[in-house]
Order: sequence, then structure tokens, then C-alpha cells
Amino acid sequence: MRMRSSVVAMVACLALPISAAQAVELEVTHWWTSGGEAAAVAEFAKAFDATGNKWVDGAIAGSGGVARPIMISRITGGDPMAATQFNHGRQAEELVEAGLMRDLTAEAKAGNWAKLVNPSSLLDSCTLDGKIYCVPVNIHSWQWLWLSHKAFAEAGVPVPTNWDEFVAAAPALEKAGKIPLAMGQQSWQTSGAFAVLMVALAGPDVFQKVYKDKDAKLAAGPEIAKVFAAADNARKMASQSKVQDWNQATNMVITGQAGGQIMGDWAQGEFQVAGQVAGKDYSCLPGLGANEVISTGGDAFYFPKLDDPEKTKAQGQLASLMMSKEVQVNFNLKKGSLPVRGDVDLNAANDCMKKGLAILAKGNIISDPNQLMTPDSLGQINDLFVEFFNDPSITPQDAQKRFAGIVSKAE
Amino acid sequence: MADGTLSPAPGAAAEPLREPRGPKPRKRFSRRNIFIYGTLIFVSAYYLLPLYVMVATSLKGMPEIRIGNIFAPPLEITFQPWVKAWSEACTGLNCDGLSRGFWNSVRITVPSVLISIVVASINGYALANWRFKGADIFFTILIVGAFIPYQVMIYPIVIVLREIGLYGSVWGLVIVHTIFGMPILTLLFRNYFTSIPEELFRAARVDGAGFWGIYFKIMLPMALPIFVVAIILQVTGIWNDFLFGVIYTKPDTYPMTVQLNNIVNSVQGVKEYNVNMAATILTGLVPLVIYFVSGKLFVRGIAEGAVKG
Amino acid sequence: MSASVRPVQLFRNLNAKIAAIPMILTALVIFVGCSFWTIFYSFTNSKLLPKLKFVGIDQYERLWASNRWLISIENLAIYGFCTLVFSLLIGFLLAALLDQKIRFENTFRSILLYPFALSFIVTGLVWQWVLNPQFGIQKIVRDLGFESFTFDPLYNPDIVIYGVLIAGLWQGTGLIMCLMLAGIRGIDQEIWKAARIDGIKTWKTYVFIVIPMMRPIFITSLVIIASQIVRVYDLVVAQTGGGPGIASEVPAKYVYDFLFLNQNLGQGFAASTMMLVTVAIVIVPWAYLEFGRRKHG
Amino acid sequence: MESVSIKDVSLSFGPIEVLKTLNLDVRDGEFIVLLGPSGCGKSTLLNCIAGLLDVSDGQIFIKGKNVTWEEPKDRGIGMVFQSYALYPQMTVEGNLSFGLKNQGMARADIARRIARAAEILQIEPLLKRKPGQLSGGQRQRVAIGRALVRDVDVFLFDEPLSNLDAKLRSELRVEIKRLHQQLENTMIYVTHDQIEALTLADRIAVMKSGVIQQLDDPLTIYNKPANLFVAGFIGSPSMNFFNGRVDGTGTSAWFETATMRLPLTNYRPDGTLVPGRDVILGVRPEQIRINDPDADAGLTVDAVVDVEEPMGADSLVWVKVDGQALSVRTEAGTRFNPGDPVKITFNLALASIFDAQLETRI
Repeated sequence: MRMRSSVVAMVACLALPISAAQAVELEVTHWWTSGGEAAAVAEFAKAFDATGNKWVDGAIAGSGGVARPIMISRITGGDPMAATQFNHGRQAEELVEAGLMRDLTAEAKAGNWAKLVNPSSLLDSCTLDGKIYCVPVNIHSWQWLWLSHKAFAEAGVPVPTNWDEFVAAAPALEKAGKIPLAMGQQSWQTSGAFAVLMVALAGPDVFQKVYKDKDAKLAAGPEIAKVFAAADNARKMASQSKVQDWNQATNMVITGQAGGQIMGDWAQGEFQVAGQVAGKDYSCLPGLGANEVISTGGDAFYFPKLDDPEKTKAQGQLASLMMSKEVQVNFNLKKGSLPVRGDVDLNAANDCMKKGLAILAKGNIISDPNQLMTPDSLGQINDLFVEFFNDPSITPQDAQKRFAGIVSKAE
Repeated sequence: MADGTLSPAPGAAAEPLREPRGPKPRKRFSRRNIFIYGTLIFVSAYYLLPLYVMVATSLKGMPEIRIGNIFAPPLEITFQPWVKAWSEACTGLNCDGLSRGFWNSVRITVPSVLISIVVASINGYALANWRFKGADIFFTILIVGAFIPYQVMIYPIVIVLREIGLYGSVWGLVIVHTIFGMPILTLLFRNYFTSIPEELFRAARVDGAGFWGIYFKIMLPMALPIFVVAIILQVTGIWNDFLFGVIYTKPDTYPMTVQLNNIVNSVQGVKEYNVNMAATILTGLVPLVIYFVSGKLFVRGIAEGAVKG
Repeated sequence: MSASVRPVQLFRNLNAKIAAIPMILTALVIFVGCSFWTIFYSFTNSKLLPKLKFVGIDQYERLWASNRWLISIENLAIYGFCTLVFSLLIGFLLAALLDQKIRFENTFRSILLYPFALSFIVTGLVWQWVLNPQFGIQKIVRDLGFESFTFDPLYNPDIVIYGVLIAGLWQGTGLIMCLMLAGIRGIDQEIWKAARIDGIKTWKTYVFIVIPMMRPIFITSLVIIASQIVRVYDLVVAQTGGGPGIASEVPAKYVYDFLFLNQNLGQGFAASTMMLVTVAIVIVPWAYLEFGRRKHG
Repeated sequence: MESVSIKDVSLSFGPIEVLKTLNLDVRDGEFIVLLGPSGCGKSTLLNCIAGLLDVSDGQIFIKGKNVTWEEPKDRGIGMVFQSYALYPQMTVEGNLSFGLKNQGMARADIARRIARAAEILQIEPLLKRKPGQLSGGQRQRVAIGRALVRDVDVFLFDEPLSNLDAKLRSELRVEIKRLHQQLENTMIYVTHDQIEALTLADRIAVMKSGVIQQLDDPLTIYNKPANLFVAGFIGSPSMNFFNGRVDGTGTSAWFETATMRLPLTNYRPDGTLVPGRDVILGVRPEQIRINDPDADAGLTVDAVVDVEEPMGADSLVWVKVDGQALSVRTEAGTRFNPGDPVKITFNLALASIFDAQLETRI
């Protein structure tokens, strides 16, 4: 505890030679409102307040889909917040191009981000014309299957170690009155799960070709057909899952009502808040136990241009702070995500995070769909999968055809 | 009330041979009454059901909610969810519940209601009594505007507000509410002022009163019923607004509905239905109270204003 | 005696014109200006920010090829038609019932009217709970012993829009009922006397005499209902979020999602334009006939 | 000198011409009644004079001043409306003083004016009441008072008695006449009630379709209607009309129908009676006598009684001559039964003959 505050103080001194007697209020918007998320963001706030400034929390509930329109309206409306969350990738691309965002190159140079940030692709997402416009704060990998020990124990089958075993165990779960696969109704969850299935069953290369290179022919081909067949399976297993939010679905896994959930590592925060222990109460299978990879999605903070020089200075402080070692550790432990710095030591991390870190260290990484496709294309994919998962009359073949169509038109 | 409609007439049916005399006998349980009251009670049950569910659930503890169904009355009444919804529920780092949003809503609603009604009543008055060339065209546009989905207008209005430098301020939001309240309110006021005898207006002109003189001294005092309707419509409309509140304000000025959405959608662990219900009721309380208190005035105002057209 | 000069037209009635400036600005800048702005940019491929890169009617082609848009339109048509019919029907029937010189009229009226005080967000949430098969109506009926009873409109893509309709009607019919009641009460009592002496049945009097006399009320109701229908958004978002799947999507949500969520302004504007055009085709001729003509005494 | 002068005024709403190049001069202190059926433009004309409607063309002068584009308040007029148009939220006193306050008149002067008007109209006890608490007659008195306090040269009345019952109407009619005699103001009075017109007016302007048909004193209008419309409109029951032809000229002219031949010896034509011309003969019910022993045989024809309407002071007998119904006013007392054969005699000295084509009086 003591050590952390001293580090914070040190960082503050580095970033702010002038005294912080005058508290500058920075409004920071984000959509981290679930239990684990709120605890994590509190770490940022605590650290920033310790510099003598004030973090004004602008949480907007209801996932990024609700929050992003508000953030974008604020920025384009000429009344921007001081800092705002976006996902790694292309969500803020045009705002940066339009010159609405503050240039963080100076802070990045001072903090030697180019060297520290691992994988470096994260910083690439923040870079336009050689200038850096955002601070990546964490890595969130979608590539996980979360399994409830309780559910499998009650169904009388061993906890599976990969997707195929999971599928095989589904009838037993159903027999025990469990929902095999928990799945929230929001569209991003279904399309996300599909991408995970693709990486796990068709391999990272195929995924990269489809999402990054927009290879429509491949998307229409037999490898992807296999993925769609698996998605069809997942659809059946999740047909009784009638919750909206991802964390409600996670809660079903925590309470043993559902066998498992394909969800990003942010779900870990929920297990942690519920007091569950990895390996004992629940298991996590990276890459569905098939292709162990980490996708480098996650969150980054952007700093809209402000007129007030005091605030602009404070923005720089906050940016540096978010990248600092200590804050990275504290934040990511709470959030259940992986730090963006390669040089931090996460002793406190639990089993699952350690698994992730190990994969990261090996360099088995792929990009997140958000980094590869525009929100427009992803939106169409979301629509497709939420429809697919809810309407059993859509055959996997039809869905694949439409998927290939979207890929062919993607930019 | 229907005096005597339901008064019993004992014996009336038992003596069929007697010549009719005295008050006409009426049966309490005539088929007609059974049908009317039966239907009304059934319909009322349908209308009251959600309110009952809200109140009952908000008074239950979480364990009880998990076991029982939502229609069961609370076994152990607890006000904890209400306290939590009002002052403790969290969104992100802010754990002050709805209380903050309440005052923001007041600060937004009061000027918005006042300004939108003033503007619309003057519009309606000008359209009803001082028609000028082209006025009808503008009014037609306004009415058509009532059908334009808000979503279509959000983006351009962000730009307009940015250009006049009011984006993000309460005044920007007041303007937005004034604009979107204008079509229906103007229609209401125009109809009302049209229904006031034209001769009154002419008499006032002969008496030398001008545009504003007639408005303030003659029309305004006569238009109280329609003002009540307008106030009720606007208070509920603006208080209940979510879309504009979330787009055109900042977190520290978020109205109550936005806070409600945040609380309901901020699932930290399990969904706390009781807190959500309490928050929902709290948010709806202001318009509900207004309706129950002024329901009669509202109906009368509608009868006098909206009917004529 | 010389003829006095005819004053400049612009300054006649000047105060009224000054007073109407907010209305004129709203009509021209917001309703006309912004609409044309929207139409204009619907021919571009603007993404997050409006840009003048014209792509012809690409956005429209994509719009009409989109399954989600087609479902949205279909939903709006069903929802709109049913809302219109049932609001007027139920509103009128309830008003006619309340008009029967009954006891506790005020109480009944307040009960029927109170949902109108609640926002669509609240309405959507409450009905989401009530219709939830795991603890709502379906559960109590099953607990009563009807094990096979199924009533889960919000989870059945085929009927989800009717689930939304139930909530929408619950919220909106009270006001229509109030309007209708005011209309019925506004009718000359002598009409009733005449009908009674002629021996016309009560329901026939309502249908053939009262309803035709209530034209203005029906118009006001129609304006209110129809303007709500086109805008239906909050209710769907709060109640179903467009689900299950995309089965309860509506055009306004499509517009919103594309403008802000998917960062494709061009597509959102194209959808907006289609909504505008539809509204214009239906409403403008009517509005002009109803309000545009000068009526002379 | 003219008090009100209307020069070539026309008014149209789009394609509909409500007033057609209309001229009217009202003398100082004159009581003019604008009379006509509804939709004839009489109220429109009054509103134009008041300045409540803008004319499309022409000029309006009041007291020699061109007021065509003046505001109503600056025209020196007072106006009384059919529906009284009292401001419901103000007391009677407030109603009376509203216009004066708008002029910025001193308080004491206002009080003096109100006291005078209240005295003239005998509404002193009502001053503190609100219009809702007054009877129809009282309200109209207050409405007149509102015009009175303005102390103007020209009073405009827009069907002021139409909303009152028959008894009150005749009472107030007398009162308005007395008021005019007392004040000697110019008054322009719109009505569709010919009794009001005949009793009140110095001159009546009979209007139809935006055109003044005849402007004359009441007796002339009644006895020498300028055209068929005026003849038919004035008088209750209506004038009896016969279609026929002129035969002969001058004092030896005859009026001829298929079954009737009446000498026009006593008739004083406005123009000349052209032989062979198709004309319409109009005779008022009181210019026909029934079974008059002294009757001139040449002016007498046979008829059959159809219906009798006793009216107290006199009675109206509807008879049929060759299938055509006509009304005859007789003294009360004689009773007729349906089917009685009678002889009727025309007094053609007070009859009118109209050109059948032009419908104007000859």
C-alpha cells in the first residue's frame, strides 16, 4: 500500500514539475460499470486523485454500444470530456483524422512507450502519421471458455479440457437441468463467440485472412463451414439461455446453472467479485483448449483536444499515469485483463491470468476484430450472428453465405 | 356520480301486478352493470398489474425474489432497496443513486417546461388570431415535424447546437425540448385559441389592445385549462426523456432517467431487481404524483382544448 | 382626400411575425433544414463524421438488401397498424364505458391514465419483467397447475412485436381514452335525447351518431398516436433490445444504431431519409388539407 | 358632411369576392342599417369599416380621414358584437375601462366616463360583477357601454340583438333607438332582422352578394323596393308576386295574366311601362282586401280560402287564386274557414311592378 502511493507520487512528480496545488478536474467517460470493472477503474481514479487532480467519473452504463454514441456526440458537438475510453482499434479513427484528439507523442516519448508496450501492435492502433493519440491500458482476450465446476459435478461428468469434450458433455448437462452454454442476447456477444470458434477450430491464420485481409472466398469455403457447424451446435446448447447482459450469463456459470460461457477475460472479474477461485470453482480454457492464443483487444484512452491549458497538462499526466507500472498492475489485477507493459510482474495474478501471460510471452497473439474491421462491418456481423443464434430457421449455410457477403464488402 | 342509479328498490320485482308508480326500479346487479363494472375491473387489473409488481418487488429482499414469483406479495417488507436506489446505487465510481439525477431533472424540467409552453402558446395565439401570409405553411411543416423520428434529428442538431455554442449546456437541452415540444403544443394552443370566440379578439382590437396586450390581458387568463394540459404533458414528457438527456448533457448534469438507466444496466454481480424496481418507481414518481393530483384538471383541460379543432 | 399609402406587406402584423420567429426558425432550420441535410448526406459514404464523398444510391441499395431493415419495416407496420386500431378502439370503448354514469369514475380514470405518466423506458422494463417466462405471467399460470402453459412473447421471435405492443398499448391508451371521453362528453346532450326517443340502441348511437361527430377528437388522437408510432424506440430498447435476435428491431433503432454504433452515418442517413419520405408521403397531403388551407369566415 | 365614406371597397378571399366595388356614404348622426341574408357581406363590410379586416381595394374614410390602413383603435369607432364579446375574466367595470386604459387615459377620467355610461345604460349596480353573472340583456347593455365609454363618433353594431329572446330584443331595440336620439352619433348597424332595420334605421342598405341593392329610408324601401330581391326580402310575410305582361301604355296600361286583367291606372311607375313586356307584379298582403263591399270590380278577383293565421291584432289569410297561394292581411274578427270562396281586391297604388328580366322596379 505504502509503496504504491510513493510510486504514484513519483510519477506525479515526473509528469508535473509544477506543484499540483490547483486541483484540475478531468471528466473521464467509460462504460465500465459492472462490479469488477468499477473496482478496476477506481484504481485509475485513486491514482489520479493522488496527483492532486480530480477524476470526475462519467460512467455510462449498458455496454459500449450505449456509451460510444454519447461520447462521439460530445466530441463532435464541441463539448468534449477530458478523456474517454474506446476499444483498441478503429472506433476513434475518424475522430483522430479530424484533428479532434490530443497528440500524446511527447508523453509517449518521455515514457518510452514504444519499447514498453507489448505487443507493439497495440501502439500501432494508436498511431496515425507517426503520432500517438491514445494510451492502451489493457489487453483483453476474447479467446476463453469459462467452465463451472459445480455444474459439471452435478451433471456427473468431468470438467472438459477442450471444445469437443464440452460439446460431448452437453447432453449430460441438459439432463441435469443445466444450460450447457450461457450466452447473453446482445449481438456483440454472439459474434464474438463466433470469432473465438473460428480461431479455435480453423486456426489463427484463417481468422487473420478473413478478418484482416477480408478474404471472401475463404469465408465462403469449407474451413469456415466447419466453424458455422460448430456455431450451429453452440446455438443449440445456448437455446435456453435468456439473459441480456454478458455478466448475467457469467453469473449463470458462477452459480452453476450453466456449464460454460465463451467470453473474454473480463468475465474473470466477475468470478473474482463472487469470491471464486480459478482451478477450484471454475476453469478457463484459452482458445477453447484448441489453439491457445490471446487476442489483443482491449481498451485504450483517448484525450480530446481541450482549450484549457491546465486541463491539457493534466491530460498528459493522466496518460502517463495510466501507462505507469504500478497503475497497470493494480488496474489489470482488478479488471482481470493483461497489462500492456511487458515488464510488469503479476505475482498476484491468478491461474487464468498466468495462463494468459504465458501465452502472451510466447507471442501467440492475434488481433482483435475491433482492430481489423470497421465498426460498420462489425455491426453487420453482429446483426448476422444475433439473428443466427436466435432464429433456428437460419441454416448454417445461409448464414455463411451472408457472412461471406459482408466480408467481401468490408473495408 | 349517478345519483340513484344503483339504489336498491326492494320489492319492486316481487309485485309485478302493481301499477307502475314511484321511482323507476333499478336493479343493482343488472346485466348491464355486471358487464360494465366487470369489464372495468378486469381492465383496471391489467393496468394496475405492472404497478403492483413494481411496488411488491421493490419491498422484497433479494433472497425472497429468487424463490418467489413476481406476483407474490412481500413476506418481509424492507425499505432497503428504496434507500439504496435513492442514495447508494452505483454507476461506475459514483455511488449516490438517483438523488443527484433528481435535482438535475428538476433543473432541466423547470426551464424547459416554462420556455416551451411560453413559445408554443404564443405560436398558437399568433396562428389562431394573427394569421399572416405563410403562417399556415410553417404550421404545416411543424405538424409534419411531429412525425419525424427524433433519431433523424439528433446528429444535425448536435451540429446546430455546436455552431451556436450551446452544446452540452442545460440551455441547449432546453432549446431541444422546446423544439420537439413545439408541434403538439402549438397544435393544442392553436385549437384552443381558435375556439375562443373571434369577436372577443375583435372587441379587444377595437379597444386598442395590440398583439401582446390581447395575449396577456385577454387570452392568457382565459387559457388556464389548456395551460394545465400543456404543463402536465411537458412535465411528464421532459421528465421522462432519456434520449436527449443522454446525448445533450454531461454526466454531472444527467437527468434522473439516465441515472435510472445506468443503475438498471449496471449489473454488479446479480441483478438487484428490488433496487431496480424502487429506482423505477422513484423516477416515475414526479409525473405520477402530478397525474394523480391534477387528473381532473387534465381531463377538463383536454375537454376544453383538444376537443375543438 | 388622398388615398393613404398601402403599408409594406412585410411590416403588417409585425408583432405576430416577431412572435412567430421561434416557430419559423424551428420549421425552417430544424425540420426542413436538418431534413435536407440528412437527405443530402445520405448520398455520401460518411462514416463517423459527415464527409462529402458521394456514392450515389449505394447506401439505399445496401439498406434495402439488409435483412434487418426489412424486419424493422415489417415490425413497424405491424406495430403501427395494431397500435392505431387498438388505441382508438380500446380508448373509445373504455371511454364509452366510463361515460355510463358509473360510480368511482375518477378512480377508474386515474387507473387507466397513470401509465401515461411513465416513460417508455420504465414501461419497457416493467413489461420485460412481467412477461419474463422464468418469473412472470407464464410462471404463475404454470404454478397454478397448467404445466404446458406457454406465454413468452419476448422470447419468441414470431410474436415478440406483439409483446412490445402489449406494453405500448398499456402506456398509451389511457390518454386516448381521456381524449375520447372528453369528446363524448362534448357532444350535445340533445343528440342523446333524440336518439333515445327514436329508440336507437345505445351502441348504435355511439357508432352511427357519436363517432362521426367526434371527428376532431379522432384527428387529435391520430396525430398523437401516429407521431408516437414512428418514433417507437425507447420502448423496444428497454423491453427487448431489438431481440430475440433482430426480431423486434424497428426503423428508429436501425437509424440510431447505424449513426452512432456502427459509425456509418451514410447508412443511417439513408434509413432516416426513407423514414422521412414515408412520413412525407402519408402526412404532408393530410396535414396540408387539415391545417394548410386558410379557412374563411 | 359624411361621417363614414366607403369608396370602391372590394374584398376577396382568393377567388371568392365578398365585397364588390362597394360605395356607401353615411351622413353625420345618421343611423344606417346594413340588412341582408346571411353571407351577403354585411358583417364583412362592418369589419372592414372597423379595421378588423383588410380590404383588397378601395378606401374608407371616417370623419374625412382616410383610415383604410389604420388600426381599429385609431379609427374613432366603438363596436358591439353579437356574442357580446365581454372579457370573461374582468368585471363589468374592467370591461368598460379596458379600452380607455389602453389609451392611457387618466384614472379619474376613466371613472367619469364609466359613471356616465353606466348611468345612461342603467348598469350601475352591475359594475362589480363578472359577465358570467349577468343575464343576456345585461351583457348586451355592458357591451354597448363598452362602445359608449370610448366617446367615439361612429358606433358599429354587429347583429347585437340576435342572441336575445324576442321580448328582450324588442326592449333593447327601443333602448338603442333612444340612445341614438340622445347621443346623435353615427351608427352603423348590421342585422338580418327586417323589423330591427325598419324600426331603427334612418336609412337601410339592403345587401346581397356583396352589393348594396338599395339604400333608402325604411318607408321607401318597404313601399318602393328597387328590385325583386329587396321586395321579396323585406316584409313578413313576403310580398305576393304574379307573373304577367303589360298591355297598353300610360294611364291606360293593364297588367295581364292568363286569367287576370288588372288596370294600372293608380300605379305610379318609376320608368315607362312598355306594352308586351313580361313583368312581375308585387302586392303586399296589406294592400289586398277580402270581400270589400266598396271594392272596385276591375281590381277584384275570385279566390278560395286555404289557411287562416290569427295574429291577435290582425290575421293573415292564405288564399288561392288559380292555384297560386297569396297572403292577405285582414283585420281580426272576421273568421274564414278553409274552402270559403272569397273576393279579393288589389290596391295597385302601393304595388310594385318589376321587369321580369332585369328584376328592377318599373
